[in-house]
Formats: sequence, structure tokens, C-alpha cells
Amino acid sequence: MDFDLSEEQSLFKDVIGRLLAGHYAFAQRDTYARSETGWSREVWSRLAEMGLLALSFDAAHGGSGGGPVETMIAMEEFGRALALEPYLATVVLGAGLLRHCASAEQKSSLLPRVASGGLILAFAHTERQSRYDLHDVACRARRDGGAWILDGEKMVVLHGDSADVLLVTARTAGGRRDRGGIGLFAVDAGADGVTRRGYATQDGRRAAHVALANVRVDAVAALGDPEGALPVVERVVDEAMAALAAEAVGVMLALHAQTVDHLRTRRQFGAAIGSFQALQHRAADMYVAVEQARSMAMLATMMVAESDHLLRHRHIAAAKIQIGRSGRFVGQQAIQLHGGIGMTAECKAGHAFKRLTTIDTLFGDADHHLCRLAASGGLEPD
Amino acid sequence: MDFDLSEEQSLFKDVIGRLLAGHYAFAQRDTYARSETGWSREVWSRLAEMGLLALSFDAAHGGSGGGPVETMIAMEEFGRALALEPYLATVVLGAGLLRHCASAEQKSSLLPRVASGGLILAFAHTERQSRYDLHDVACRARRDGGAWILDGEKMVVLHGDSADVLLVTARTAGGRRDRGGIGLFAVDAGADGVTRRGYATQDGRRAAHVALANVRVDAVAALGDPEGALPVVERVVDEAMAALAAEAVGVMLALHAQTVDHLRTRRQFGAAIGSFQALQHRAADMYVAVEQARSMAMLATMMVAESDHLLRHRHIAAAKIQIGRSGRFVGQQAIQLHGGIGMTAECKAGHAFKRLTTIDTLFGDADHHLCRLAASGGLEPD
Amino acid sequence: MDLRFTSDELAFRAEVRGFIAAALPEPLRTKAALGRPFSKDDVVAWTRILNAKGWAVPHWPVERGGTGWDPVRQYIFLDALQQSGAPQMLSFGVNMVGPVIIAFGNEAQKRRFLPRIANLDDWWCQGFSEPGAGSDLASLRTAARRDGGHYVVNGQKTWTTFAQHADWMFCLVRTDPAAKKQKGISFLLVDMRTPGITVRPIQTIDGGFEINEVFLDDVRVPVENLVGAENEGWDYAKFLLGNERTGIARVGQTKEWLRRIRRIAAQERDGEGTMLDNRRFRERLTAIEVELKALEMTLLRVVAGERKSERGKPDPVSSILKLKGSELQQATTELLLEVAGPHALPWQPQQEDGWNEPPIGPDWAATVAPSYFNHRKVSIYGGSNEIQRNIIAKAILGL
Amino acid sequence: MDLRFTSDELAFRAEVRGFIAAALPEPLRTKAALGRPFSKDDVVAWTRILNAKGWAVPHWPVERGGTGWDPVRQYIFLDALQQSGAPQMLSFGVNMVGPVIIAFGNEAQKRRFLPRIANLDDWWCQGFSEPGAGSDLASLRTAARRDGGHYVVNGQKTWTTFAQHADWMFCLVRTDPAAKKQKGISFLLVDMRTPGITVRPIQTIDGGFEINEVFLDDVRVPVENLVGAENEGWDYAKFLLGNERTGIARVGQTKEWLRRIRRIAAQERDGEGTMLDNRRFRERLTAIEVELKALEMTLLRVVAGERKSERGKPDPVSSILKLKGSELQQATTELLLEVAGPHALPWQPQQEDGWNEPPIGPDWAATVAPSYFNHRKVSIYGGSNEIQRNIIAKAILGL
Repeated sequence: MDFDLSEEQSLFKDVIGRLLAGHYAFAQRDTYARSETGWSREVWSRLAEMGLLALSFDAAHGGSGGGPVETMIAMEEFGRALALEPYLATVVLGAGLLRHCASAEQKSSLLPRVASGGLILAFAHTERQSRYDLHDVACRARRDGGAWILDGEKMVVLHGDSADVLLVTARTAGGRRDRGGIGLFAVDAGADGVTRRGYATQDGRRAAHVALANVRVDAVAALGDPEGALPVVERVVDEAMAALAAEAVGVMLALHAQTVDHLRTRRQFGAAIGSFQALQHRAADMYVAVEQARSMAMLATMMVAESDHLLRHRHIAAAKIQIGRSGRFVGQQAIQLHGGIGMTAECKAGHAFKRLTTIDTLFGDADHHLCRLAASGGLEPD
Repeated sequence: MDFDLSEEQSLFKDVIGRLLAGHYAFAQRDTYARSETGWSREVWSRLAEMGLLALSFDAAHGGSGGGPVETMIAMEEFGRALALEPYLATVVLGAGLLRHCASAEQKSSLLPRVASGGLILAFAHTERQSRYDLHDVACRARRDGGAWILDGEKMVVLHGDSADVLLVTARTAGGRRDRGGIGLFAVDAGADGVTRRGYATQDGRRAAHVALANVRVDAVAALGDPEGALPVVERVVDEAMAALAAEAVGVMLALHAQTVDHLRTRRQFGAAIGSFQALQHRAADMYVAVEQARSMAMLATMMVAESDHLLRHRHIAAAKIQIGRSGRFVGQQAIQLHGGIGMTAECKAGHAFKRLTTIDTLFGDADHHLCRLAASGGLEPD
Repeated sequence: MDLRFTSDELAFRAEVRGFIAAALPEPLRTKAALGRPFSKDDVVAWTRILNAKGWAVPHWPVERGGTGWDPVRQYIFLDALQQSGAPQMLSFGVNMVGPVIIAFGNEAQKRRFLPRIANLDDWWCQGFSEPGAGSDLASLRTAARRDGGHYVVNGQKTWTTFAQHADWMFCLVRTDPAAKKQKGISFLLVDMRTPGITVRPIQTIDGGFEINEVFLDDVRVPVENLVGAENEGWDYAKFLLGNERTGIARVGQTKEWLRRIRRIAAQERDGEGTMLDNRRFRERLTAIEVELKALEMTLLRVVAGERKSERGKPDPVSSILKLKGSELQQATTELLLEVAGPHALPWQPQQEDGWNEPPIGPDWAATVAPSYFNHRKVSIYGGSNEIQRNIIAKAILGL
Repeated sequence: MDLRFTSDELAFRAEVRGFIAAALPEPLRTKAALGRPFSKDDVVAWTRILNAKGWAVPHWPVERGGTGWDPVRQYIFLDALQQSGAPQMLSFGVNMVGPVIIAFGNEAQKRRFLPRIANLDDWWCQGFSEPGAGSDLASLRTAARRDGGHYVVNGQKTWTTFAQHADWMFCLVRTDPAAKKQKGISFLLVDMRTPGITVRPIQTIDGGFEINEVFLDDVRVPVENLVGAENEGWDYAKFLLGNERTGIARVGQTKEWLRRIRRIAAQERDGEGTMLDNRRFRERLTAIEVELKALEMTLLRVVAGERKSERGKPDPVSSILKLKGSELQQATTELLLEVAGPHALPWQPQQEDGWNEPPIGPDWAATVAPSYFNHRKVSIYGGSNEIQRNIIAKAILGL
């Protein structure tokens, strides 16, 4: 029972923190966000140099043998800085899918390129009708000799606009909401028939709408069992939710600190507004919400390695619920306590609030997971 | 559009208020509660003299022609005083059922006795398994020649211990949860086969568990259609919920006033605790909750006379939801703001809190009605 | 006590609804249905339609263009407007500076400004808040020094909504620097074309541009644009802030939003059914409906009471309207955000008209997240909800 | 970072659970299952079973009867106890006065009192609060005047839990009337059989008798019963109040309550199914489970940290435990109240044992409403939740 970071991990945290502090002044972040990719190639290269893009890879693929704790550390620091780089899309989701179901050849051809920073991945999964149901896949893949032909549309593909390779789920068998019959395909983003419409997301990041029309990919593009990708998708989405939980904690810690700072310095009625008890209590409630979220992010991190997948999912879903609720409360109250200035795009608080809102929405909001968890028997079923 | 009381109604309100103020000092109330009936025969006689027990009766039955507004006024005053008399059981529920479905003969034989204070009624309906479902009736009534034989058990019969006549629902046809096949019977509380176990309720009132074993009643005991009592029961329960809403408002107004008074007079850290902003804001939120409840109690009162029974029920259920939520918040916070003294039986606040808790439970709590209302399309269905 | 509308009132409501339905131009109707913001031109156009009908300033005295409706009819009209989704009247003119001019302005000011407010010939903005004076408005520092027939104004205003559109700004300025806080403040009308005024738009977190900083640098304002007496401006400001009691609850608007959410939820898939089949969603919607109904009744209590009480003695429950009204607006935008789910994520800038790209995702989705973000403001501006609770605690509860 | 228990710790947990399962007497197990309160005799009997095993005061120094377990093992033990539903140790002895005597008492006091605390030979109560000194404890007025070898104590204590059972009371008294607030307070041990002590039970809103007023009228306390130095009592009180950091969250107890609610909900009918089939109920239960899990992890952070930090430097997050722990206890009793529905209404006095009448309604129902009412206290006593928020704002956030 140990919640502390090892000496090595603390060092790792410091290094990332310093890197981001040096590159993520508010005005710099704005410049990245307005650039075409919406993030910084330079920061990405630095992350690659530090080995961060290959954290969980085998040594054979350039990995440093880091585990979920290292991912948690990195994500929390990304959260503090409101970093924009496609770490979740490329490393957590993209490389996560490859690690769990790609063949040795597929891994060898793709993972080292991810590690070096030369390959951006995106996970093309959500569809118009699917909402948060991972098994709801209408996009189709049919065999054509040794190849596959993909047809369909994918929405809100995170960083799909700058991705080199899209990891696309498609239905190879069964009905739209069957758990079986879902395949996963690595599709070159420039392949014939792939149309991408990139756009900014509400939190100032990037995503794309992806249309696939008669897209032909080789047999080698199929990752793992072409009818059995769902368990891998579920596992990687759990990992992504754990990572997002850590990021949200970083966002909340910085946002809460900024808010407390504002309460200390902003004066009205002849006193620092932080001397008013109603605002003090709000700040205290925010503290409780942040720390409860931090506790659950730690639990989610530990659960990434849990072999019982029901147990894993149940606890990570619980963390997502806590993150969603804490994030909403902390975000809304941070704006409220900032007052007018908190409503402006010139204040970092609003960007943190919007990121927390987005994190709640990604892979299912608090209410969604609460309903599902309750329906499946609760967090501690008999 | 007029929310004011008429001059006559204001006078009526004053008279009841004065009567209760004269009889409901805290110690007096305690004496009534500890008496065998659990309420005051003297107060009951005074209410009878004032015509309050025949408020909504026809003139022919000793009534004063009052309507839902007069009932609201009376209930609110009962609430302020935390009065213990069986007004809800006898007048709102009991006489309400008689008014809506009894024959002219049945009314003539019973209503004048209610009006004079000589007859206590109780509504024996809830059963072990029924929870809040009015149509869930297992107690059976079978014909035996011109008579009926009743068998079953009724729980939490409000004031069932001091009642002279029990108005019992029983199944005359169909399955346990069928809407049809429910009859209503006036059963003498002393009839052979009727066993009553009286007890105090959590809010210091009285109720009884009633067992009916082979209870034989005459045909004349059947009130209205012996297979069609449910609509009348639903209507009268709506009326009772509207009355309870008004009572709850009275309880909340007095409780909030007492709490604000405590905040003004209780000193800690060298100041009245009401000078602490966090407590001020709590008191302000309580004020909002009380006034929102008051608004809905007025709406419920108006809806008692609504002929569209779906519209009527929907709005009265909405009032019950608001009353439940406001009552819980106001009750809990009143105790919290009173601190230790609020936890003692010697302080009126706790009794008000318990009454609000009971009112929420009676005829379905806020969550129950919210689920049902939502399932039926919401408050403003298309 | 009789909470029903009279048959005359019901007939009036039908008339109002009928007029709006017929008169609201089709492009505005479409924007309303999609939750899109209205442009300045939209508001002007709609105001002039109402003004032509004689309904632009119903609450003003009849001799100044008002309708003479009693508070209940005014409520019915306002509620119908809010529920129609039509553009809201520009409050800064018709609800704020207009009534101040009517109550405290001189005849020349009345003749000059009032008709142009009613017809939205002049777009007004409010120069109250300053960087150092938010909740504590009386600590404002913008100064006006008398110089012959002019005041020379220097200072900075902020959070000035729609200053970028404005022809005029009503403004609190300090005319007596020696006087204590609330004293020494005057109420000035400032032509926005006067030299020395710089407007800097501030982008809000939803990506939109509503609010501005307004810098005043040796701005010369003719003394004839002083409202009432010098150094008495704080009283006029209090009058102004206390004036808008019932519209602020925005019950009609929230009702319309809830209907819109219902319509959207009925189309959006959730599992095998739609979001409207989702029990938890329905319960959340119903819970808001219940609170909104309670607020509507509270609002009607205030409205009905206004018919009897003299001006200036508002029903204390009116203090609830801003507090609860803003909470319900926020809860409603939050609920729609959840209904939208992943569809809320793309950011699609809403150019005023002339936006030709096809929407990303469903056409109603683009404004969902911005609306949620933007409505965090309603518990901040116009007296934050913390200030509202202070007022209830002190003025009503006597704490 | 490794949040798992070691295999040694898991083995230890199994041992503790096994012992409790075997040693907890059947009548106590039944009471726990029905949510009935334990009598004084129950608590004494169970304490002696644990003391015989050497587990009554695990957190005390080994030389005073402690076990030498590290904080994690202490947590595992406490959690297992709470989850078993067994009577709680009398906190006033083992967690409050015991550690004070160990830290500040003299050797004679240690020898005299500590073994009797561990075996519950002496039942202790806490004489801190007074009618005028609640949240503002330091304003207490009970005075002790030195008279030869005795202090003569006069004053009144209130909210004294279980004073009616008590053999001894530890007590804050003012020994220097001239000193300011926190100064001049001493920590006295008072034999409850001393003449001049009157205990008046106070009935609580749940109908029970837990708390009392204690009147002290010329009560002569030998000076040997002064703990530590005269006028230094406030420091000992602060030590005492800061000492109990982890048990106060009552995570294990709330877990056990949630299991109990699940069992009850699975039996209670709701429409065609049971309450456990009611989706809204399940979601509320799950929502509490999630928050409780978060609190459990927060608690474990504190426990794990205690292994490393020196005494007296607690992890700041420990301030959450009382606040959130009390909220979850209250949410849980509230949820059970709703599951019970009309079954919660009958009031059935719980005589200590010897109650022979059959229950009205289901056997688990009698304690539901009283438990809900009674647990309003947990956000009031031991530093109200408002005080907890003050502490977080001031001590942690620096506001």
C-alpha cells in the first residue's frame, strides 16, 4: 500500500513538468492552438526524445518499460499545462490498440515510428448513431480477395486531421449492435476514398470527421481477429479513461490553485474576496472534489493492469464518474469565483473548464457510466 | 390571477392561528402527544365549533361551503403549530372519500357526525407489499349474500387507533395490481374480526396496523361502485397531497423563522452566528426552497378543482416533488444550523424536521413521484 | 385566490401569440429553432416590427409609447415573446436607460431619446462595471471633470455587452472625487462616436464576442447629457438595477429550451431507442420542469402583487427570480449538452449569417456547448448569485 | 506507487476477519443485522473479547498494551471491525483520553487508568462542550479553583455522550480566569461518583438517550487527576481532537450499511419487482458506492502516508475524511429511509434487550428512521462540517 512515486518517477515528473513549463506559457499555447495542426511539432519531438511516446512499449520497439503509473504522471502534467499534443490519440489509444492486438510484424513496422515521433495515429470509432456504445458499429468492412473494403463514416476522430494512420473499427459480421463481428483496421490517412474534414473542438484541440468510401486496404491492415476487436477496444478505452482521469486531475489541480490565487488577490468591498466565508467554503468544497478525483485517478491507474476485465472496467468507470462530477463542479465554480474575468478567453480558467467538460464527454459522461454501472449491479455487487 | 386571500379567508386564517396559538405551546403539544389518542379532544371540539371539520361539505351536511383554499389555509396553520389532530385522516381523506363516492344516505348518516366532531375516520389502504402504488390491493372482499366479507391487513393506517370508522379498500375482482376490481368499505372499527394495533409514528402522531379476519359488513357499507373505487381513491389522495403540501409550507415557514431567529441570537466566536456569510447563504437558500414550495402548494390547491384528472394529478405530483425536496433541504439544514440543540427532543426544530420527513414519505416521496411523472411523459408533455 | 387567467387575459394571450406567429420573419424562426444567436440586424428588425404594432415598450407610460397593460398582461406578453424564441428586446434601452430617463430625465432628454430607444434607432450599452468594480460596483473610478459646458470623462469600463454595436452608452462616473463611495457618482449619457472612446472586444469562453472593454480618454460629454442631478447617479443606478424584476427569471425562454431539448432527444439515438426513452434523462428533464413550474408560480405571485403594490415596494420573493432563474437556465444548457454527447464537441464558429459550410454533425449541435459555456455568465452578471444571497440574508431575513 | 495490499497484509486481514467472525457473539451479530443499537453491556463484552486477544488498543504503544501494527495493519483491523457490524470501541477511552494520558499523563496515571481503559473497566465520557461553547470550544466557562489538594469544579457540560454510563469524565476546565480564551484551561480527570455531579439525560430527536447535560457543583477533584501541566489543557485538547483522523471517516461502517441496504432492497417489493430492480434506486446506491470508493482511496492515502511521516504532521487530505465521511453516512441513512418507504413510519422504542413485542412491519424497519434522524449529528459534532470547511480554507488553502 504505497501511493508515493518512486525516486525515478518523481524525477520523470519533474522533467516533464519543466519541459511543459518551458513551452506552455499561455500565449505560446494560443499560438500552437491556432497553428494548422493545432499542437506543437517541437514539443512532440521533445516528448519523443524523452522516450515519452514509447512509454509502455517493449524495449524491442524503443520502449522504456514504463507502466500505467508513468502514463498517469505524464497525463497529469499534460493536464496542468493544458497541453495540446495528440498524446491520448497516438500513444494511449493508437499505440495501445497496436500493443494489444497487432502482430509482431505490424508492431515492428509502426511502433518504432510512433516512438520516434514520426507517426501520428488516430482512433476512428465513434459514429453518428453510436453515442457512447463501443459495440455500436455500422461502418462496414467486406473481404475482397485478400483485401478489405471499408465503407462508412466516423465522427469526432481525435486528431484525425493530423494523423498519418487511422485505426478504424468496422463491422465484418453481424448486426449494428452485436458485440461480435467488429474488426480493427490500420488505414493510411491518405488512402484513396478517405476524406477528412478537420476542425477545432470546443476545448481548442483538433478532430476530424472521416468518411470512408470504398477504401481498399491490404489483409495486413487488419489488426488481430477481424471479428473480435471489441474486447481490445474496450480494454484500450478503459486505459484511455484512466489516462484522462489523470489528465483531469492535473487540470483541476492547476485550476483550483489559480482560483485560490484569484481569491487571495482580487479585492472587492475593501477586502480580498477570499476573506468571505461563503467563497472560502466553496474553495474548500472544490478541494474535496479535486482530492476525491485524485484518489480515483490513482485507483484507475492501478486497475489498468487488472486481469479481471469486469473488475477493471467497473473501477475505471467509477473513476470516470468521479472525474466527471468533480470536474464539472470544479470547472463551474472556478468560473463563478473568477467572476467576469473567468468568462473571457484571455483567462486560463475558461480553457481548463472547457477541457474538463470535454473530458467528461469523451467515452461517456458521468451519467452514462453511472447508469451502466448501476444496471450491471453497481460498484460492489454481491 | 390573484394569489391573495379574500378578507373572509384572511379572517379565517387569523382565527385558526389564534386558536392553535392558544393550545399549542410546546409543552401542551407534548402532553397531547403522550395522551392515549395522541391528540387533543378539546382542540378537536373547537375545530368542530368553528365549522372546520365540515369545511368542504354541502350545507345539508353542516358544511360551510369552503373549498380547497380554505383547506390550504387550515393545513398551513396546522403545519405552523405542528398540530396533531386527525384532520388529514378524518376530514381530508375520510370525509373526502365519502363526499366523492358515498350515496346520499351514507353521507347523511356519516358526514354530520364528522362535522360535529363526534366521528373519527381513517383510511385503511396501504399494505405490506403495496409501497406507494394505489392500485396494489391484496386485501379481499367477497360477497356473502347481501353482505361483504373482508380479509386482509392494512398498515400505517393514520389515526387508525382512534378512528370510529375505517374506510377500507379491498379487492372485489381481478389480480392484486389490477386497476379495476377495487372496492371501498366503511367498516366499524369495533366490528368482529377487526384487530388494531395502535402505535406512535416517527413524527409523534398515531397510526395503527389493522388486521381484518372474516369481517362481515352490510351491503350498505360499500361506498360507490364496489369494483370501481380506484379513481375516487386517486382523487382523494391527490387532495390529501395538496393538503399536505400546504401543511408542509406551514411547517417550513415556522421552522425557517425559528432557524433565522437562532442565527440571530446564538453567539460563538464573539459574534451572532448569523453574521457568518456561509450560514447567511444557507438561510437564503432555505428561503428560496420555502418560497418555491409555497408557490407549488398554491398550484396544488388550485388543481384540486381541476376536472382533467391527468392534469390535476400531474401538477399535484409536481407539488409533492417540490415539497419533498424543499422539506428535506429545509429540515436538514435547520438541524445543522441549530447545531447540538437542534438534535434534542426539547427543541421544536427536530419535531418540524420529522414532520417534514413524514410528509415526504406519505403517498410517495419525491423520488417516487419524479420517476412516475417522468415515465408518464413529464410535467409538460407534448 | 384564483390562479387562473381571466377569459380576457386568455384572449389577449391568444392575440399576442397569433401576432408573433404571423409577424416573426422566417429566417429568425429558423435561427431560433437551431439555437443560433441573433445578429444586430435581427434584433433591430424585430424591434421595429413590434414598435410598428405599438408593442416595443409595453411597460412604459402610455404618453411615452407604452401600452397601458397591467402587470399580468405585461407578463403574458413577455412570456409569449420568450416562448416564441424571437429575439429579446435590447434590455439596455427599453428596460434600463429608458425607465431611468422617464423617471429622472428632463423633457428634452425624453423627447430626444425615448422614441429612438423604442424603435432601436439607437443601440445602447451599459457603462457600469470596471476592472476594479464588479460586485462592488460603488468602488468605480471613471472620473468626469466639469469643463465649461462639458464633462471630460477618463477611465475604463468593462464587460460592456454589445459595446461594439452601440451608438450610446449610459455610464456611471465619479463627479466628486472627495465624496465617499456611493456619493459623488453621476449618470451620464455618452455618444459612442465621441472622440477618445476606444472599444476593445473581449472574446468569451464560448468563442463569441459579446463583451468589450471601453476606454474613455478625455471624452467630452455635453452637460445636457447628465441625467438628473450631479452626484445623485447612484440612486438612479439602484432604481435601474431594481427595476428589472420579472423578466430576469426568463421562465418563458427556459420553457422553450426544454421543449427544444425534448424535440432533439426524440431524434437522438441512445442504445436501441432514443434519448427521450432514456429514463434518467427523462427524470432530469422532469426535475427541471418541476422547479421551473415552481419558479413560474413564484414569478406570477410577484406579477399579481405588482398590480396592487405601489412602485418601489417589490414583493420580497422577487429576489428569488434572478437566483433560481439563472440556475435553471444553466441546468437546461447542461442537460442539452449531455443529450448532445459527442455531437457537442466540434467547434463551429457562427458567423453572422452568410455561413455556408455544411454543419459538422446534426444542425442543432453547433450551439450546444457554446451555449452551456456562455450561460455560466448568468450567475455572475447583474449581481452575482452570491450577491443575491447576501441581499436575501440581509434585506429579507435581517441577518 | 502500488495500491495493493501485500500478501502478508492480506493474510493479516483474513486472520482478523476470521477472528471476528468466530468471536462475535450471536446476539450481537443479530443486532448488527437488524441495525439495532448496542447496549453498554454489549460494548463491554466485545471490548473484553478483543482485549483478551490483545487487540483492544492496537494503536497504543506496545508497552501500554498496543500491538505494534503499522498504520496499514491498524487500518485493516479497523476496517474489518467496522465492516463486521460489531460494536465500536468506546472512543472516549481508547482514542481520546487514552492517548492523552499516554502522551502527557504521569506514570501513576498511566498505570492507574490505561489497563482499565483497554478492558473497559472504566467507561469514559468527554466533558468539553458547554451550552455557550460549541463550535467555539475555547469560550468554555466551567471553572476549577485550587483548594489545597483538590480542584473545586463548578460549571456545566453538555452533549456529553453516554455520561449516563460513565465512571469517569475527562474535562476541560478554566483554571486561570484572568487568562485569555485558550490560555488558562486545564485537563482534568473526574470520577463521576464524586458528590456534586448531576447527570441529566437529553432525549434526541430519534427518541433515544445518548447525550446528557452534566452539572458540576462544587465537585472536588484531587490534584493528582490533573493531566500534564495546569493551564496547558488546550494543547492536550488539540492533540486529542487532531488524533482521530482515520477512524472518523467510517468507511467500513458505511460499506456494511450499503450491503445491508442491498439485502433489504432485494426483499422489498416495488411494483412488479423489488426495490433492487428500481433503476433510480440502483443509481443512487451506485453513486454513493463511487463516492465511498473515492473516500476509501483518500483514506488509504492518509494511512499509507502515516507510515512515513512523523507524528503530528498529518497529510492535509485527512481534513476531508470527517467532512466527506459524515456526508456519506447521512446519504446512506437517507437512502435506506427511502427504501423503507411507509415501513419507516411506525416508531418502535428499542428497549435495551428484553423487548418482547413483535415488530410492526419488517424486523429491519424499526431503526431506519431513527438512524436517519440520529445521523444528522455526524455533521455537527466533533467539529461541524462548517468548521471543517473553515479549517480547509484557512489551514490548507491559506485563505
